[in-house]
Amino acid sequence: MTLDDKKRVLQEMVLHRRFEERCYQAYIERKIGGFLHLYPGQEACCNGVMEAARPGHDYVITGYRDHIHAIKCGSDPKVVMAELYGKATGSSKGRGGSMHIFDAAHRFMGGYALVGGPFPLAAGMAKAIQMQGGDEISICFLGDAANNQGVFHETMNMAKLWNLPVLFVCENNLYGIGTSLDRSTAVVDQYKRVCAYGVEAAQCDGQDIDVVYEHAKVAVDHVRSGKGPYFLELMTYRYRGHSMSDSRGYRSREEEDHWKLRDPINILRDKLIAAGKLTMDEFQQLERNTDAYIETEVIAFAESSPEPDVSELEHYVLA
Amino acid sequence: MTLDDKKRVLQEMVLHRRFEERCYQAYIERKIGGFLHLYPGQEACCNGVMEAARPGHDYVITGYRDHIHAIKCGSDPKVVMAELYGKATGSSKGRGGSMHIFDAAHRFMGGYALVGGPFPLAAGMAKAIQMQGGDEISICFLGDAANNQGVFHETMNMAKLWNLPVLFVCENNLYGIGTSLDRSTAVVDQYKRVCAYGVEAAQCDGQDIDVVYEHAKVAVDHVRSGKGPYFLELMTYRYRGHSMSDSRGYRSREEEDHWKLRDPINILRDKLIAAGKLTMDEFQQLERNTDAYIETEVIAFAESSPEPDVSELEHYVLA
Amino acid sequence: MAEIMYWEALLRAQDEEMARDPMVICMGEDIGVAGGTYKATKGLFEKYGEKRVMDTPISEGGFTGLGIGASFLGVRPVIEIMSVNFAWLAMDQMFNSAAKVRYMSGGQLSAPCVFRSAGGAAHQLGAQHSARMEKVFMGIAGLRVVTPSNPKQAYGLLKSAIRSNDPVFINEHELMYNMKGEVPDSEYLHPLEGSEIARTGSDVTLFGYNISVHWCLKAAEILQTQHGISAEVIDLYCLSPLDRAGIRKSVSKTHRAVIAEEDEAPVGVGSEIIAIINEECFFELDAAPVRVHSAFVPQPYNHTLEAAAIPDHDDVIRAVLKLFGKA
Amino acid sequence: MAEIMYWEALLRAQDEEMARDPMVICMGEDIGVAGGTYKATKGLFEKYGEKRVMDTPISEGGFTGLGIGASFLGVRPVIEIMSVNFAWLAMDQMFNSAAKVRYMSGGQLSAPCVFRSAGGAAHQLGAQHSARMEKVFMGIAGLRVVTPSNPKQAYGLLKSAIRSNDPVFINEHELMYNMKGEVPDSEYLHPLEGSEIARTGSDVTLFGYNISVHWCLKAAEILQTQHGISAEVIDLYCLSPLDRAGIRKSVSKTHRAVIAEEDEAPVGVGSEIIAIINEECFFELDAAPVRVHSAFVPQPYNHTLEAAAIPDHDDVIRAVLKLFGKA
Ligand SMILES: Cc1ncc(C[n+]2csc(CCOP(=O)(O)OP(=O)(O)O)c2C)c(N)n1
Ligand SMILES: Cc1ncc(C[n+]2csc(CCOP(=O)(O)OP(=O)(O)O)c2C)c(N)n1
Ligand SMILES: [Mg+2]
Ligand SMILES: [Mg+2]
Repeated sequence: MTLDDKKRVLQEMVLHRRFEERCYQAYIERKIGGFLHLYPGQEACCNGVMEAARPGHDYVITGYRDHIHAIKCGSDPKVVMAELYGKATGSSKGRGGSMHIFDAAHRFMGGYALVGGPFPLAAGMAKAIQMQGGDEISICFLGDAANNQGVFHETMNMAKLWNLPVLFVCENNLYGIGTSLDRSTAVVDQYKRVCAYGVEAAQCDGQDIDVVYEHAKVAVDHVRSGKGPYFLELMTYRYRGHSMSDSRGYRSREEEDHWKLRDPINILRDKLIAAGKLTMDEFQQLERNTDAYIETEVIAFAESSPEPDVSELEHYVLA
Repeated sequence: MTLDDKKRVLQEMVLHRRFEERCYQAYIERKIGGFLHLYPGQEACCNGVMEAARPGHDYVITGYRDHIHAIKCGSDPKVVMAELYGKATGSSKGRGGSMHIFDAAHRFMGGYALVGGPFPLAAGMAKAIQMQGGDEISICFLGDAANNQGVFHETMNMAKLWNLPVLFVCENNLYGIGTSLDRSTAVVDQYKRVCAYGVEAAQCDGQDIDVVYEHAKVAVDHVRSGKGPYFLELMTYRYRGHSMSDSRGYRSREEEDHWKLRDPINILRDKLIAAGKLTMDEFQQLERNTDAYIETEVIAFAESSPEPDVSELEHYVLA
Repeated sequence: MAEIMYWEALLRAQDEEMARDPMVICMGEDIGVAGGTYKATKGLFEKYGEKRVMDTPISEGGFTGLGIGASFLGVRPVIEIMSVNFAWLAMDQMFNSAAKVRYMSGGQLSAPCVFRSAGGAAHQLGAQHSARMEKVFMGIAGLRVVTPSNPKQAYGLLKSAIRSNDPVFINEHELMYNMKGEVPDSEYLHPLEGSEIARTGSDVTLFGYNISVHWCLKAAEILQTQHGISAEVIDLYCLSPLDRAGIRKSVSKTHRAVIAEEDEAPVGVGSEIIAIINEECFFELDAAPVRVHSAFVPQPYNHTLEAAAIPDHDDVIRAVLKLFGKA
Repeated sequence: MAEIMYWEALLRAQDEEMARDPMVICMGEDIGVAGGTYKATKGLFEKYGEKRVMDTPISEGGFTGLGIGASFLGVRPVIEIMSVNFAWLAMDQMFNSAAKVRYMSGGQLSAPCVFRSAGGAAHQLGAQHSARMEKVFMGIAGLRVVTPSNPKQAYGLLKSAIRSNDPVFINEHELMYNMKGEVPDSEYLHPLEGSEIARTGSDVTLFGYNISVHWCLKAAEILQTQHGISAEVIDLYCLSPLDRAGIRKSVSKTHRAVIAEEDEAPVGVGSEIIAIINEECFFELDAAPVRVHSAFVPQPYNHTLEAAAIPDHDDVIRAVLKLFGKA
């Protein structure tokens, strides 16, 4: 990534952070309902990987923690927020909600709420790509605890067996809800688990976007060049609870503080400042601008958008 | 195993072989219905492992290819055959059939028809043993292709995580019905797949009972001494088709002939003859006696037993 | 009798049974250290330790099967499936192993385990987290299905389920864990079969279970006070086997029936009850029994759409009024 | 019109569709090199190669999900679940992914895939291999369910299912693959919705689907010749959405109904049809509709017990005679 790229990505990451924090507020105000899973702390994962891939061209799929993945693929934040508000202008016309953002035009193939569900779907998209002969790849972002689902095993085996162009990105934030990895998983290094399938794999820091990008580049090239699936484990941390009802009693404040010292936005910001590409003032201005944009454009759009028409309740069930 | 032990086991294996061949005949005569999966070729697997374990004391569970495992645990061949005939005197009172032999008194916890189903059940029995503090172990015999089920993955992880006293025996006969292992599985050496869970594992020849026994001894000792789960892969071959409707078009006659040269009964027989413990005449006499026993006792019992009472159709549904 | 919450009733039942019988264990995702998503196992980890209060990996098929296997040897696991939506992943084990093992072993083995799960639409959880699935469990021979509508039932049914030698599925509801109700101070075992007359009446029978009992009770109140219609409310806390005699008895008296279910209609509780009414007392009916149920759509996220998809007491009232030619 | 077998009809449909559209593929256990357990894919591996005729590992959840994911991008997979008993393992993907994706994406995505599976009790396959599960599939919004009762339907429904933009579950039957019947020589697409009058009659309507259509036809024949009762037989080849108009029309004419299903009764096809009849034409009924169904037991292995558990045309006849006060 050039310094210009990095500056752009920093702007995006700030948007991603502020967008999620604004969701938090809107949830408290009961503008957003259902389950809400936020991304702060993990921004370098999605951004680092997608910088190495081709957003809007490659197919991306993930779990319920999906707002930022959609936006990174090209979704308009306004449309994503409108979906969280359940509005007719939302990406899923208000039917999906936070856990089910979709944007087929930007090849963001959705957020799914069943842990592990996207594994085989991602492999299936790769199968379609393989049949259709395109140069896209299929990218599946999921958490660490999802790897304990049976479909993880079944999918890894098939992906390797059929040499499918699929990249599995494991955003390892050390917990599945309130259960730490070592209490649910015999081999805690997730990238080691795919030895059972002969799938290429690596593990790296998920907080420094340069590190993520370098590893993702290798992974993406591997997959795109027809060498088959790849499993990339990124070590990261979510700052907030698993979802809104979580009081985080299962982890220590020391642990949380430790990880905040490795904040992905601060790491990138400080590098850009050190490189003379950014000043602290500019950064603070960026944050203010971002907040203003979210308020005046994103939230305003969501607030002012119409509710879906109740007479259309039964639309979109069958073709 | 002493030479006496080996001679006894040879007798058992001949019974196991002839029992299954007689089932084949009974199936053709339509005395046995449903699906019938036979064991010839694989006898050293069950016998070798169970000689190293404690039949009737340790808990055993398996798939649909289950007659011999039941008999080895202590089931009366008569009662097993009666079950295949669907008689009221059968092990499951005629309700189970070939795929569902059970003998709780001998701790043979059943044959199950869903591929992979017994994996977590076996781990669960081990959990019960662990809670109850006994010195039993739980032994799960399944095929190679069963390892592609999601519950394999889920079970291995839990078994290791909770250090359960369970031995997984993989009878690798190279095929799942008509699909060879390399066409369904990315990593064909099955024992290598459990690296993903840190489960202790080994692979060995499954035709020479001495080899099986030596490896099983290590495995059983490991599990019984509280060191956690173990995965033992035995390389073997089934002579007949997967079930009765299988014409074996997916494998070559050369391959079949090659494996018949490594017949587990012949290997043991020849060793005993070489050791002066047996003559060929004695062996042939043993075969004849076995056939006579099967005919006059086992088949006669099954034939003469009564059908279940239709008025009892709804028994055994609830307690 | 103390007033406690539904989740407290479940917790008390589990705690008492664990104290009574060392073979009773709890299993599920986040039930231990975290105390359970709906608090039904709160504090049990500290009290009984990790061997008996097991936080499981996210492996519904695997840990359900593991619990079933343990039950073969006399362990009595209470297996929590965090949300019934995840139960599809465990059904092979629940149905093919637990429900069938007694039959196919000719009575030799049994699987005395309890499956607890939160079903039903909570607020705006969307298509993949709002399923009602009781109808699937009701169709399986060898499995008991109960669904408590109040804390007393929650307490008494869970205790009975733990002591039952059959596998029992307990269908709970995410919106009901904080509901308060009286629970006997002394130990109480609720029968696993039967039904309860939640309110007596003479003009029409309203059948409900779990959350829909409350719609029925509210509807009955309004029907009485505002429309002079006397509705009997039957609480079908046991969905398998259904209480045919109880169903017949009430309909023979009222000659009219409305069945309220949160689930979408096809092949559901409502259709089964209509079939039973037809079989048991067709000629005593003054009108066709009516089902009140959800729209046949995946659950929408938007709150207005969601409310439109799911019935409530108003829909029950409307159905009754229509039955009496008043709407 | 050539007489071909049911499996040949399925094979012809798949072959034609694969030849027509390079995005049509087949997936399943032993469907390729081995040609399929019931031969429905025989020869396709040789003709279309391993990329389009995929032998899968024994990973029902995984390969079903993989097929669904491929369908998001326009591939049209025909996913064979060897026996419907194994479908529990794949339902999370079928229902939570395939059936809901259109709705929860607000119409952006669709899952145009076909699930084929053999349901029903064959001869003595026992408790874990004899399930009828159509009732489970019928309860899922977003999924179409069809069940061919003869080779023509098998051919025409499979072709239509492959071209449908909705996920379609095709419920086949192990005992029917070798049934012979006429199939049009030229291409034929069967409608995915509706029902068929398999025999006209005036005294009673017999509802059947898949194998039970044949019990009904045989019963109708005997009822006519031996008892002078004229039975209409309705073939419900489409189980979701059920043809309410067709059901009403026939019952309005005959005023009596018997529903024959191989499945055990609770929350089944029979109960749903009774509910629909009650809703559609209750006051036109001369008697309560009757369900003919299996005993509520896991399927026993023994042939006598098995026969006692499963209904056949005799049970249909008995039910009709009882309806007419003749038994
Ligand atoms: C099949 C299934 N089981 C359980 C859940 C409940 N659940 C939602 S998220 C979650 C934890 C997932 O953790 P991980 O995969 O590490 O992702 P993270 O939330 O940490 O990003 C669980 C157990 C679910 N949604 N689906
Ligand atoms: C869940 C499930 N899927 C598929 C089947 C059909 N089936 C029965 S046996 C079998 C092959 C199993 O092969 P393997 O595990 O190697 O055991 P083997 O028969 O070779 O001993 C298959 C696919 C089944 N019974 N259950
Ligand atoms: Mg995590
Ligand atoms: Mg095999």
